[in-house]
Amino acid sequence: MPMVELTESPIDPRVVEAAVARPEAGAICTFLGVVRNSNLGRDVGHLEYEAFPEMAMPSMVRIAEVVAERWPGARAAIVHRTGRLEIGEASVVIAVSSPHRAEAFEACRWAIDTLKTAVPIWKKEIWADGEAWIEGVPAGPIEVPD
Amino acid sequence: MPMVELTESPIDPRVVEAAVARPEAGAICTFLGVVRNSNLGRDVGHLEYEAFPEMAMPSMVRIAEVVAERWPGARAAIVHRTGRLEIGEASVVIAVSSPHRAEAFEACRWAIDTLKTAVPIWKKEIWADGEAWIEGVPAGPIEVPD
Amino acid sequence: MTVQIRLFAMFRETAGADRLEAPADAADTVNELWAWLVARHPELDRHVPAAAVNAQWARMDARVADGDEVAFLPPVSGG
Amino acid sequence: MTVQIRLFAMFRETAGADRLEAPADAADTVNELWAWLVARHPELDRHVPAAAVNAQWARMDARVADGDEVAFLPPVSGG
Repeated sequence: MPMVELTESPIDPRVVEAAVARPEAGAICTFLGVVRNSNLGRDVGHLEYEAFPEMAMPSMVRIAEVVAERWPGARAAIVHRTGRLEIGEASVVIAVSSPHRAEAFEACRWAIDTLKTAVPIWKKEIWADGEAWIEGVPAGPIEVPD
Repeated sequence: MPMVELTESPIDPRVVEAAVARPEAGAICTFLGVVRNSNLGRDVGHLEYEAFPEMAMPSMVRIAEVVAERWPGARAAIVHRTGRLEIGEASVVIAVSSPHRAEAFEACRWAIDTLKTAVPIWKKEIWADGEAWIEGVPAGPIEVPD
Repeated sequence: MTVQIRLFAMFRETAGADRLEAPADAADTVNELWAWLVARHPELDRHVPAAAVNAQWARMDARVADGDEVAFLPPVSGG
Repeated sequence: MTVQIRLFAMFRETAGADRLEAPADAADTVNELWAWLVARHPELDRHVPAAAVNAQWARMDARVADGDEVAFLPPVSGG
Protein backbone atom coordinates (compact mmCIF):
# COMPACT_ATOMS: atom_id res chain seq x y z
CA MET A 1 0.00 0.00 0.00
CA PRO A 2 1.36 3.41 -0.89
CA MET A 3 1.73 5.99 1.89
CA VAL A 4 -1.11 8.47 1.36
CA GLU A 5 -2.25 10.82 4.10
CA LEU A 6 -4.27 13.87 4.96
CA THR A 7 -2.95 15.50 8.11
CA GLU A 8 -3.48 18.59 10.22
CA SER A 9 0.11 18.39 11.49
CA PRO A 10 3.28 19.69 9.82
CA ILE A 11 4.55 17.28 7.16
CA ASP A 12 8.00 15.78 7.56
CA PRO A 13 9.35 15.34 4.00
CA ARG A 14 11.91 12.83 5.29
CA VAL A 15 9.14 10.46 6.31
CA VAL A 16 7.50 10.78 2.90
CA GLU A 17 10.82 10.18 1.15
CA ALA A 18 11.60 7.19 3.37
CA ALA A 19 8.25 5.65 2.42
CA VAL A 20 9.38 5.26 -1.20
CA ALA A 21 13.06 4.39 -0.65
CA ARG A 22 13.96 0.89 -1.86
CA PRO A 23 17.29 -0.83 -2.62
CA GLU A 24 16.47 -0.93 -6.34
CA ALA A 25 15.55 2.77 -6.56
CA GLY A 26 18.42 4.97 -7.71
CA ALA A 27 16.44 8.20 -7.81
CA ILE A 28 13.97 9.97 -5.55
CA CYS A 29 12.26 13.16 -6.67
CA THR A 30 10.44 15.00 -3.90
CA PHE A 31 8.10 17.92 -4.46
CA LEU A 32 7.15 20.36 -1.71
CA GLY A 33 4.32 22.80 -2.20
CA VAL A 34 5.08 25.66 0.16
CA VAL A 35 2.84 28.52 1.34
CA ARG A 36 4.10 31.69 -0.33
CA ASN A 37 3.98 35.16 1.17
CA SER A 38 2.18 36.58 -1.84
CA ASN A 39 -0.12 35.52 -4.65
CA LEU A 40 -1.32 37.51 -7.64
CA GLY A 41 0.22 40.61 -6.13
CA ARG A 42 -1.44 40.38 -2.71
CA ASP A 43 0.36 39.78 0.59
CA VAL A 44 -0.80 36.50 2.08
CA GLY A 45 -1.12 36.22 5.88
CA HIS A 46 -1.86 32.52 6.05
CA LEU A 47 -3.81 29.81 4.25
CA GLU A 48 -6.55 27.42 5.26
CA TYR A 49 -6.94 24.09 3.50
CA GLU A 50 -10.12 22.04 3.52
CA ALA A 51 -10.56 18.55 2.12
CA PHE A 52 -13.43 16.19 1.38
CA PRO A 53 -11.59 13.28 2.99
CA GLU A 54 -13.86 10.47 1.76
CA MET A 55 -13.01 11.47 -1.82
CA ALA A 56 -9.59 13.08 -1.41
CA MET A 57 -8.03 9.97 0.12
CA PRO A 58 -9.08 7.51 -2.61
CA SER A 59 -8.19 10.14 -5.21
CA MET A 60 -4.64 10.46 -3.86
CA VAL A 61 -4.35 6.68 -3.54
CA ARG A 62 -5.34 6.43 -7.19
CA ILE A 63 -2.61 8.91 -8.15
CA ALA A 64 -0.04 6.77 -6.34
CA GLU A 65 -1.37 3.63 -8.02
CA VAL A 66 -1.21 5.20 -11.47
CA VAL A 67 2.40 6.22 -10.85
CA ALA A 68 3.29 2.58 -10.13
CA GLU A 69 1.33 1.34 -13.18
CA ARG A 70 2.43 3.93 -15.68
CA TRP A 71 6.13 4.23 -14.74
CA PRO A 72 7.65 0.75 -14.27
CA GLY A 73 9.43 0.43 -10.95
CA ALA A 74 8.18 3.78 -9.66
CA ARG A 75 6.57 4.26 -6.24
CA ALA A 76 4.82 7.38 -4.91
CA ALA A 77 3.94 8.68 -1.46
CA ILE A 78 1.60 11.65 -1.03
CA VAL A 79 0.81 13.67 2.09
CA HIS A 80 -1.45 16.73 2.02
CA ARG A 81 -1.92 19.10 4.93
CA THR A 82 -5.29 20.54 5.99
CA GLY A 83 -6.28 23.31 8.39
CA ARG A 84 -4.32 26.49 9.00
CA LEU A 85 -0.89 26.84 7.37
CA GLU A 86 1.63 29.62 7.89
CA ILE A 87 4.01 31.10 5.29
CA GLY A 88 6.83 28.69 4.54
CA GLU A 89 4.98 25.56 5.65
CA ALA A 90 4.52 22.66 3.24
CA SER A 91 0.95 22.11 2.11
CA VAL A 92 1.79 18.99 0.14
CA VAL A 93 4.74 16.63 -0.16
CA ILE A 94 5.00 14.07 -2.95
CA ALA A 95 7.97 11.70 -3.18
CA VAL A 96 8.52 9.38 -6.13
CA SER A 97 11.29 6.79 -6.30
CA SER A 98 12.29 4.86 -9.40
CA PRO A 99 15.26 2.93 -10.75
CA HIS A 100 16.37 5.90 -12.88
CA ARG A 101 15.88 9.64 -12.58
CA ALA A 102 13.85 10.45 -15.70
CA GLU A 103 10.88 8.46 -14.43
CA ALA A 104 11.12 9.93 -10.92
CA PHE A 105 10.95 13.50 -12.25
CA GLU A 106 8.23 12.75 -14.78
CA ALA A 107 5.98 10.79 -12.40
CA CYS A 108 6.40 13.31 -9.57
CA ARG A 109 5.47 16.14 -11.91
CA TRP A 110 2.42 14.25 -13.16
CA ALA A 111 1.38 13.45 -9.58
CA ILE A 112 1.39 17.08 -8.38
CA ASP A 113 -0.23 18.35 -11.59
CA THR A 114 -2.96 15.75 -11.22
CA LEU A 115 -3.42 16.34 -7.50
CA LYS A 116 -4.01 20.03 -8.18
CA THR A 117 -6.73 19.34 -10.73
CA ALA A 118 -8.41 16.17 -9.49
CA VAL A 119 -8.33 15.91 -5.70
CA PRO A 120 -11.18 17.53 -3.70
CA ILE A 121 -9.12 19.95 -1.62
CA TRP A 122 -9.54 23.72 -1.43
CA LYS A 123 -7.46 26.60 -0.14
CA LYS A 124 -8.50 29.93 1.26
CA GLU A 125 -6.13 32.88 1.31
CA ILE A 126 -6.32 35.16 4.30
CA TRP A 127 -4.94 38.67 3.75
CA ALA A 128 -4.61 41.58 6.18
CA ASP A 129 -7.81 43.07 4.74
CA GLY A 130 -9.91 40.11 3.69
CA GLU A 131 -9.97 36.55 2.50
CA ALA A 132 -11.07 34.42 -0.43
CA TRP A 133 -11.39 30.81 -1.44
CA ILE A 134 -9.21 30.11 -4.44
CA GLU A 135 -11.18 28.80 -7.39
CA GLY A 136 -9.08 26.36 -9.32
CA VAL A 137 -10.32 23.88 -11.87
CA PRO A 138 -13.46 21.73 -12.05
CA ALA A 139 -12.44 18.39 -10.54
CA GLY A 140 -13.23 14.94 -11.85
CA PRO A 141 -11.92 11.39 -12.13
CA ILE A 142 -8.20 10.87 -12.63
CA GLU A 143 -7.12 10.04 -16.16
CA VAL A 144 -4.22 7.70 -16.74
CA PRO A 145 -1.53 9.40 -18.84
CA ASP A 146 -0.35 7.86 -22.13
CA MET B 1 26.08 32.45 -2.14
CA PRO B 2 24.41 29.16 -3.01
CA MET B 3 24.97 26.15 -0.72
CA VAL B 4 27.37 23.88 -2.60
CA GLU B 5 29.33 21.16 -0.84
CA LEU B 6 31.44 18.07 -1.25
CA THR B 7 31.25 15.93 1.87
CA GLU B 8 32.39 12.55 3.15
CA SER B 9 29.47 12.46 5.61
CA PRO B 10 25.88 11.34 4.98
CA ILE B 11 23.83 14.09 3.35
CA ASP B 12 20.73 15.39 5.11
CA PRO B 13 18.29 16.32 2.31
CA ARG B 14 16.30 18.57 4.66
CA VAL B 15 19.36 20.77 5.21
CA VAL B 16 19.77 21.09 1.45
CA GLU B 17 16.06 21.88 1.06
CA ALA B 18 16.19 24.43 3.89
CA ALA B 19 19.06 26.21 2.12
CA VAL B 20 16.76 27.16 -0.77
CA ALA B 21 13.52 27.80 1.16
CA ARG B 22 12.35 31.42 0.91
CA PRO B 23 9.01 33.13 1.66
CA GLU B 24 8.47 33.84 -2.03
CA ALA B 25 9.16 30.27 -3.14
CA GLY B 26 6.02 28.18 -3.54
CA ALA B 27 7.74 25.08 -4.83
CA ILE B 28 10.79 23.05 -3.90
CA CYS B 29 11.91 20.12 -6.04
CA THR B 30 14.53 17.92 -4.43
CA PHE B 31 16.44 15.18 -6.23
CA LEU B 32 18.23 12.38 -4.42
CA GLY B 33 20.63 10.13 -6.25
CA VAL B 34 20.68 6.91 -4.25
CA VAL B 35 23.10 3.98 -4.39
CA ARG B 36 21.22 1.07 -5.97
CA ASN B 37 21.77 -2.61 -5.19
CA SER B 38 22.35 -3.48 -8.82
CA ASN B 39 23.55 -1.91 -12.06
CA LEU B 40 23.56 -3.37 -15.56
CA GLY B 41 22.55 -6.71 -14.12
CA ARG B 42 25.32 -6.99 -11.50
CA ASP B 43 24.81 -6.95 -7.74
CA VAL B 44 26.53 -3.91 -6.25
CA GLY B 45 28.17 -4.23 -2.81
CA HIS B 46 29.03 -0.59 -2.33
CA LEU B 47 30.30 2.44 -4.25
CA GLU B 48 33.28 4.71 -3.91
CA TYR B 49 33.11 8.29 -5.16
CA GLU B 50 36.16 10.40 -5.93
CA ALA B 51 36.18 14.09 -6.83
CA PHE B 52 38.67 16.62 -8.16
CA PRO B 53 37.60 19.17 -5.56
CA GLU B 54 39.38 22.22 -7.04
CA MET B 55 37.29 21.77 -10.20
CA ALA B 56 34.20 20.00 -8.88
CA MET B 57 33.37 22.79 -6.43
CA PRO B 58 33.45 25.68 -8.94
CA SER B 59 31.64 23.48 -11.43
CA MET B 60 28.78 22.83 -8.98
CA VAL B 61 28.73 26.51 -7.99
CA ARG B 62 28.38 27.36 -11.67
CA ILE B 63 25.42 24.98 -11.99
CA ALA B 64 23.70 26.71 -9.06
CA GLU B 65 24.45 30.13 -10.60
CA VAL B 66 23.05 29.12 -13.98
CA VAL B 67 19.85 27.92 -12.29
CA ALA B 68 19.38 31.36 -10.74
CA GLU B 69 20.17 33.11 -14.04
CA ARG B 70 18.17 30.93 -16.38
CA TRP B 71 15.04 30.39 -14.25
CA PRO B 72 13.91 33.70 -12.74
CA GLY B 73 13.40 33.43 -9.00
CA ALA B 74 14.95 29.96 -8.78
CA ARG B 75 17.64 29.00 -6.26
CA ALA B 76 19.66 25.79 -6.14
CA ALA B 77 21.65 23.96 -3.48
CA ILE B 78 23.90 21.03 -4.37
CA VAL B 79 25.68 18.56 -2.08
CA HIS B 80 27.69 15.62 -3.42
CA ARG B 81 29.07 12.84 -1.29
CA THR B 82 32.55 11.34 -1.70
CA GLY B 83 34.24 8.26 -0.26
CA ARG B 84 32.53 4.96 0.48
CA LEU B 85 28.74 4.78 0.12
CA GLU B 86 26.50 1.87 1.04
CA ILE B 87 23.31 0.76 -0.75
CA GLY B 88 20.46 3.19 -0.06
CA GLU B 89 22.68 6.16 0.80
CA ALA B 90 22.35 9.41 -1.14
CA SER B 91 25.32 10.22 -3.36
CA VAL B 92 23.94 13.60 -4.39
CA VAL B 93 21.13 15.89 -3.26
CA ILE B 94 19.99 18.85 -5.34
CA ALA B 95 17.19 21.14 -4.13
CA VAL B 96 15.70 23.90 -6.28
CA SER B 97 13.13 26.39 -5.05
CA SER B 98 11.15 28.75 -7.24
CA PRO B 99 7.94 30.76 -7.14
CA HIS B 100 6.08 28.12 -9.17
CA ARG B 101 6.54 24.41 -9.66
CA ALA B 102 7.31 24.16 -13.38
CA GLU B 103 10.59 26.01 -12.95
CA ALA B 104 11.57 24.01 -9.86
CA PHE B 105 11.16 20.70 -11.70
CA GLU B 106 12.82 21.91 -14.87
CA ALA B 107 15.82 23.54 -13.18
CA CYS B 108 16.36 20.60 -10.81
CA ARG B 109 16.32 18.21 -13.75
CA TRP B 110 18.79 20.35 -15.67
CA ALA B 111 21.05 20.61 -12.62
CA ILE B 112 21.36 16.84 -12.08
CA ASP B 113 21.72 16.13 -15.81
CA THR B 114 24.48 18.73 -16.02
CA LEU B 115 26.19 17.57 -12.84
CA LYS B 116 26.41 14.05 -14.25
CA THR B 117 28.07 15.21 -17.46
CA ALA B 118 30.18 18.19 -16.41
CA VAL B 119 31.42 17.85 -12.84
CA PRO B 120 34.74 16.02 -12.26
CA ILE B 121 33.49 13.24 -9.99
CA TRP B 122 33.85 9.50 -10.56
CA LYS B 123 32.26 6.42 -9.09
CA LYS B 124 33.63 2.92 -8.70
CA GLU B 125 31.35 -0.07 -8.28
CA ILE B 126 32.51 -2.79 -5.93
CA TRP B 127 30.92 -6.20 -6.49
CA ALA B 128 31.37 -9.47 -4.62
CA ASP B 129 33.83 -10.63 -7.29
CA GLY B 130 35.51 -7.48 -8.54
CA GLU B 131 35.25 -3.77 -9.10
CA ALA B 132 35.32 -1.18 -11.85
CA TRP B 133 35.37 2.56 -12.34
CA ILE B 134 32.28 3.66 -14.22
CA GLU B 135 33.13 5.47 -17.43
CA GLY B 136 30.56 8.14 -18.09
CA VAL B 137 30.91 11.03 -20.48
CA PRO B 138 33.84 13.27 -21.41
CA ALA B 139 33.51 16.30 -19.14
CA GLY B 140 33.87 19.93 -20.10
CA PRO B 141 32.67 23.44 -19.31
CA ILE B 142 29.01 23.93 -18.40
CA GLU B 143 26.81 25.27 -21.15
CA VAL B 144 23.95 27.61 -20.28
CA PRO B 145 20.64 26.18 -21.54
CA ASP B 146 18.41 28.17 -23.93
CA MET C 1 -36.87 9.47 3.23
CA THR C 2 -34.15 12.04 2.60
CA VAL C 3 -31.06 12.91 0.58
CA GLN C 4 -27.98 14.23 2.36
CA ILE C 5 -26.17 17.18 0.81
CA ARG C 6 -22.55 17.94 1.63
CA LEU C 7 -20.91 21.26 0.90
CA PHE C 8 -17.27 22.30 1.05
CA ALA C 9 -15.13 25.42 1.08
CA MET C 10 -16.81 28.32 -0.72
CA PHE C 11 -20.12 26.47 -1.05
CA ARG C 12 -20.09 25.58 2.64
CA GLU C 13 -19.44 29.16 3.67
CA THR C 14 -21.94 30.58 1.20
CA ALA C 15 -24.70 28.26 2.39
CA GLY C 16 -23.62 28.50 6.01
CA ALA C 17 -23.73 24.73 6.44
CA ASP C 18 -21.57 21.74 5.59
CA ARG C 19 -24.52 19.30 5.62
CA LEU C 20 -28.12 19.76 4.57
CA GLU C 21 -31.02 17.38 4.27
CA ALA C 22 -33.42 17.42 1.33
CA PRO C 23 -36.63 15.44 1.15
CA ALA C 24 -36.19 12.50 -1.17
CA ASP C 25 -38.85 13.89 -3.50
CA ALA C 26 -37.04 17.21 -3.85
CA ALA C 27 -35.06 16.00 -6.87
CA ASP C 28 -34.74 13.07 -9.24
CA THR C 29 -31.28 14.09 -10.45
CA VAL C 30 -28.15 15.75 -9.13
CA ASN C 31 -28.98 18.77 -11.25
CA GLU C 32 -32.45 19.09 -9.77
CA LEU C 33 -30.99 18.78 -6.29
CA TRP C 34 -28.60 21.65 -7.07
CA ALA C 35 -31.59 23.70 -8.25
CA TRP C 36 -33.38 22.85 -4.98
CA LEU C 37 -30.30 24.03 -3.07
CA VAL C 38 -29.94 27.23 -5.12
CA ALA C 39 -33.59 28.05 -4.48
CA ARG C 40 -32.76 28.08 -0.77
CA HIS C 41 -29.33 29.73 -1.16
CA PRO C 42 -29.55 31.99 -4.21
CA GLU C 43 -25.95 33.20 -3.64
CA LEU C 44 -24.85 29.78 -4.98
CA ASP C 45 -26.47 30.45 -8.34
CA ARG C 46 -23.39 31.95 -9.97
CA HIS C 47 -21.33 28.81 -9.29
CA VAL C 48 -20.90 25.68 -11.39
CA PRO C 49 -20.37 22.67 -9.16
CA ALA C 50 -18.82 19.31 -9.74
CA ALA C 51 -20.80 16.57 -8.04
CA ALA C 52 -20.31 13.26 -6.31
CA VAL C 53 -22.91 10.73 -5.20
CA ASN C 54 -21.87 8.59 -2.25
CA ALA C 55 -18.29 9.84 -2.68
CA GLN C 56 -18.12 8.81 -6.35
CA TRP C 57 -17.82 11.35 -9.14
CA ALA C 58 -21.21 11.83 -10.80
CA ARG C 59 -22.59 13.73 -13.77
CA MET C 60 -25.15 16.42 -13.15
CA ASP C 61 -27.79 14.25 -14.84
CA ALA C 62 -27.10 11.29 -12.55
CA ARG C 63 -30.16 10.04 -10.67
CA VAL C 64 -30.51 10.60 -6.95
CA ALA C 65 -32.14 7.98 -4.73
CA ASP C 66 -33.45 8.00 -1.21
CA GLY C 67 -30.55 7.76 1.26
CA ASP C 68 -27.91 9.04 -1.17
CA GLU C 69 -25.27 11.49 -0.06
CA VAL C 70 -24.68 14.12 -2.74
CA ALA C 71 -21.63 16.37 -2.52
CA PHE C 72 -21.34 19.62 -4.48
CA LEU C 73 -17.72 20.60 -5.05
CA PRO C 74 -16.34 24.00 -6.05
CA PRO C 75 -13.39 24.02 -8.47
CA VAL C 76 -10.52 22.45 -6.53
CA SER C 77 -7.40 24.36 -5.46
CA GLY C 78 -5.30 21.96 -3.40
CA GLY C 79 -1.56 21.47 -3.67
CA MET D 1 61.42 23.72 -13.63
CA THR D 2 58.63 21.18 -13.67
CA VAL D 3 55.00 20.52 -14.60
CA GLN D 4 52.71 18.85 -12.08
CA ILE D 5 50.39 16.11 -13.33
CA ARG D 6 47.26 15.11 -11.41
CA LEU D 7 45.37 11.90 -12.03
CA PHE D 8 41.99 10.73 -10.77
CA ALA D 9 39.91 7.60 -10.47
CA MET D 10 40.74 5.06 -13.19
CA PHE D 11 43.79 7.05 -14.38
CA ARG D 12 45.09 7.33 -10.83
CA GLU D 13 44.73 3.62 -10.20
CA THR D 14 46.17 2.69 -13.58
CA ALA D 15 49.23 4.87 -13.10
CA GLY D 16 49.48 4.02 -9.41
CA ALA D 17 49.86 7.68 -8.48
CA ASP D 18 47.63 10.72 -8.02
CA ARG D 19 50.45 13.20 -8.65
CA LEU D 20 53.45 13.04 -10.95
CA GLU D 21 56.13 15.52 -11.88
CA ALA D 22 57.34 16.01 -15.44
CA PRO D 23 60.35 18.10 -16.43
CA ALA D 24 59.19 21.37 -17.96
CA ASP D 25 60.82 20.44 -21.26
CA ALA D 26 58.90 17.15 -21.47
CA ALA D 27 56.03 18.75 -23.36
CA ASP D 28 54.99 22.01 -25.00
CA THR D 29 51.29 21.09 -25.04
CA VAL D 30 48.78 19.13 -22.98
CA ASN D 31 48.73 16.51 -25.70
CA GLU D 32 52.47 16.08 -25.60
CA LEU D 33 52.35 15.79 -21.83
CA TRP D 34 49.75 13.00 -22.15
CA ALA D 35 52.08 11.24 -24.62
CA TRP D 36 54.93 11.63 -22.11
CA LEU D 37 52.69 10.07 -19.44
CA VAL D 38 51.53 7.23 -21.69
CA ALA D 39 55.17 6.44 -22.54
CA ARG D 40 55.69 5.80 -18.84
CA HIS D 41 52.29 4.13 -18.23
CA PRO D 42 51.35 2.36 -21.47
CA GLU D 43 48.14 0.98 -19.86
CA LEU D 44 46.76 4.53 -20.18
CA ASP D 45 47.08 4.44 -23.95
CA ARG D 46 43.56 3.15 -24.63
CA HIS D 47 41.97 6.08 -22.79
CA VAL D 48 40.93 9.48 -24.06
CA PRO D 49 41.31 12.09 -21.35
CA ALA D 50 39.73 15.44 -20.81
CA ALA D 51 42.26 17.95 -19.51
CA ALA D 52 42.51 20.93 -17.23
CA VAL D 53 45.39 23.33 -16.72
CA ASN D 54 45.52 24.93 -13.30
CA ALA D 55 41.98 23.65 -12.62
CA GLN D 56 40.57 25.25 -15.78
CA TRP D 57 39.23 23.19 -18.66
CA ALA D 58 41.80 23.08 -21.46
CA ARG D 59 41.99 21.71 -24.98
CA MET D 60 44.54 19.02 -25.75
CA ASP D 61 46.46 21.50 -27.88
CA ALA D 62 46.73 24.06 -25.07
CA ARG D 63 50.28 25.11 -24.21
CA VAL D 64 51.90 23.98 -20.99
CA ALA D 65 54.26 26.27 -19.10
CA ASP D 66 56.72 25.74 -16.33
CA GLY D 67 54.92 25.49 -13.00
CA ASP D 68 51.55 24.52 -14.48
CA GLU D 69 49.40 21.84 -12.91
CA VAL D 70 47.82 19.65 -15.59
CA ALA D 71 44.99 17.29 -14.67
CA PHE D 72 43.93 14.40 -16.89
CA LEU D 73 40.33 13.39 -16.29
CA PRO D 74 38.56 10.16 -17.27
CA PRO D 75 34.96 10.42 -18.46
CA VAL D 76 32.99 11.58 -15.41
CA SER D 77 30.40 9.46 -13.63
CA GLY D 78 29.24 11.43 -10.61
CA GLY D 79 25.69 11.87 -9.47
